Amino acid sequence: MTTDQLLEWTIKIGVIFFILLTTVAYLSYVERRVAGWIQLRVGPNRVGPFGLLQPLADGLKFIFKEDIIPREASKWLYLIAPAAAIIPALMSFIVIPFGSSVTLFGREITLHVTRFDVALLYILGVGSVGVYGVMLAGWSSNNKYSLLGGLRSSAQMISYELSLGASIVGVLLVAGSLDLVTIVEAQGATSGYWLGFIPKWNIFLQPIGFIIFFLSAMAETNRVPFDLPEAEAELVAGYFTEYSSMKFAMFFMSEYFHLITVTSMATTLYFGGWNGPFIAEYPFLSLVYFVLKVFIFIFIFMWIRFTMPRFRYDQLMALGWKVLLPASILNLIVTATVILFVN
Amino acid sequence: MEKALFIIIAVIAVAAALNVLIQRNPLYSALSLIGTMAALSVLYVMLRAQFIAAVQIVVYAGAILVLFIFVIMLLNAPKQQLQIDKQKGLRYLAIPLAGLLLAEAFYVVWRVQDIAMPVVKEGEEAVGTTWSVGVALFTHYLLPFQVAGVLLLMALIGAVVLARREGDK
Amino acid sequence: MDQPGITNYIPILIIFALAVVFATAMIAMSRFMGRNRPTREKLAPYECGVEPVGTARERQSVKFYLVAILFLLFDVEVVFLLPWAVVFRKVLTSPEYQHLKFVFYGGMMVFLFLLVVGLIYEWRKGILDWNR
Amino acid sequence: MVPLSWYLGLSALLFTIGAMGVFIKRNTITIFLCIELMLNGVNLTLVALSGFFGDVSGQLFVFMVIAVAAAEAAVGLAIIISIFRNRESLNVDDADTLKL
Repeated sequence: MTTDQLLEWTIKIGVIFFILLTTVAYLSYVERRVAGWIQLRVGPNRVGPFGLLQPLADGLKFIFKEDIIPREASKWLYLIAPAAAIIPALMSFIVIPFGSSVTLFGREITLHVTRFDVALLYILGVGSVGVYGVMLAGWSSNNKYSLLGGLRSSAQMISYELSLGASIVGVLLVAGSLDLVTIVEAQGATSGYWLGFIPKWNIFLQPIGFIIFFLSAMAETNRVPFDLPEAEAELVAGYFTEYSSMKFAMFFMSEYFHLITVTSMATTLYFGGWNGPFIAEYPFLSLVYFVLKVFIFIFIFMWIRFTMPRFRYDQLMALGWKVLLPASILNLIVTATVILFVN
Repeated sequence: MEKALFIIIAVIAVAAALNVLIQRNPLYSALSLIGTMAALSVLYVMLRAQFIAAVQIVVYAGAILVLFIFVIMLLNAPKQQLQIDKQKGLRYLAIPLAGLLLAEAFYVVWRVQDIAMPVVKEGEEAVGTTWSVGVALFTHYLLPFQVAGVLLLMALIGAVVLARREGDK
Repeated sequence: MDQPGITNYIPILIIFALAVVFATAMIAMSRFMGRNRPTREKLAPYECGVEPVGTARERQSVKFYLVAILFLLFDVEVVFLLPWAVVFRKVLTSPEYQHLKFVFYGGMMVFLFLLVVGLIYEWRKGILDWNR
Repeated sequence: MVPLSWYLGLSALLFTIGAMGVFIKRNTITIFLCIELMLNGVNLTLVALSGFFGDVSGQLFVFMVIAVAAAEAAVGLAIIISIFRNRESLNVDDADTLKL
């Protein structure tokens, strides 16, 4: 390890960090605009042209709001919980490949921070640690809505983590590596096309696996129709009912970070990551393709949010345990058998 | 450089482990143990056991301790009430026993011959990657692997039988 | 750390440090930037404007615990699947392991069978029905 | 390079802390946590020796230990829950009749 390399990592992490924060701020704006568009309303349009400065106004308002610690809360846990939610949410981005490599300032720069042997397992691990923020927030507030929201949310997250992990195993069987960069490269143009024009993306090999992954990812991120933990009508705001000011913003942000993580994972694992036409000639296009694919997914998530009704809690748990988990195991067995006989 | 990292991580691991003993509330003890698990996982990476390091985080920090904290939160046990301690003597036995154990361990450690880590050549599958663990699991360790499957099934049945109320069928 | 693959893990430490600093800064910001005029009502637990009744620290349903226990055991089984999935395809193609082809396949099928038996047991016992 | 003895020393220390906890603590759940700590101390030894000898066996042992720890935590906590239901206490001294 050289100082050069350390500097490169630090700069890359800093840049990605900055871009992510901006993206998250604007996702909250985009989400409200999409909501307005779908429900024939206007959405935020007062602050700046088209309301583009709305996230800035929201941020300032968050900072200057009163910070309340409820009387009967466990003070330390109450303070630590938002940090426990946001730290794991930030950590998974370093292994996601945003693009192939570009030449900048006369040296070749790969568009991912790092790659290692167990990258996918690392993302799963960091994601499973994220459940602590929810549990601690719900418990430490000493509020009935918070506690019930926290319990429901953590039970939901751990249930769907299983089907998420099991659906990924199907991709691993095809790709044969836990390293995300290797998985993306295996889906690239160098491995050829089917029938001359269909790219070798994993979605065509694992359609059922993808559907399981997609549903589990939606439930993992607590989005409608799986947003039981914060079902407004019954639980106020779920596990962060008592939170205010920046601490509320931290939970909000970590949910958006998770959204970006799962959509990037869907892109990387099933839709060829940064692959697309002409990336050999213009490497910068790879970054464009990646961002485009991720945003299509984010849009689909938002679309579903504003068109679907909410599940009942028992339906939610039944879907996870009785449908998605057995389906992913079945998918696994079929995939392994096909590979055994085709290879 | 590497030694400095080891010392920092070791101090974190030991401090978190001691905190498990110091805290009176089991919730804080369990949270503190997460620190030890994470520190150990860093050490595993330094020892090149990459796969095991990730499994440590996924299973220990992400599942076992989640279960512990769930139970602590669900039971909401009342504060430890005053009661006659039946085995107070054990407490005083702990310190000398710990001293003995440590002395014994450090005698062994002191006698350990220092060897260098084997160097892995370029292009060769290193020990500790997913590949090496996966191959070993299905060649030399096939029987333990199947036994682990049976063990997990038994644990599943046992836990459900124990935890369900007598009333519901 | 002389091995090339291992240094690639260092960015995890960097981003962890950065995330901790960021989270601390945000918590500190909300503590010191905003105004702070607590009143008794403001600090009471929120119960839709009604006077709070009792405490939230009560014993909860055992269902949540059963979900966590099932998750733990199945999570370990999924972790066992991962190294198999990674090596499976390469094992089938490499001549070195050709004779072990069916060991890799059959071994995992037995393991998956045990997993499915566990799942069916839970199902029949009604653990997976949230309503009961 | 960190010498092998440092790893072994740290693992002995962690094991001892865990063993002390089993003696000192009276809360069943904390005792359980200390047992996990002891297991982890031993795991570090296994991984360290595996790394220094370049043999993957030690890591496979750790994999098995983790699986056993998971099974043990599941069954153990189920026992603790059913004892707590009958005795309203988490103290180990109240669980001395070999039945629920």
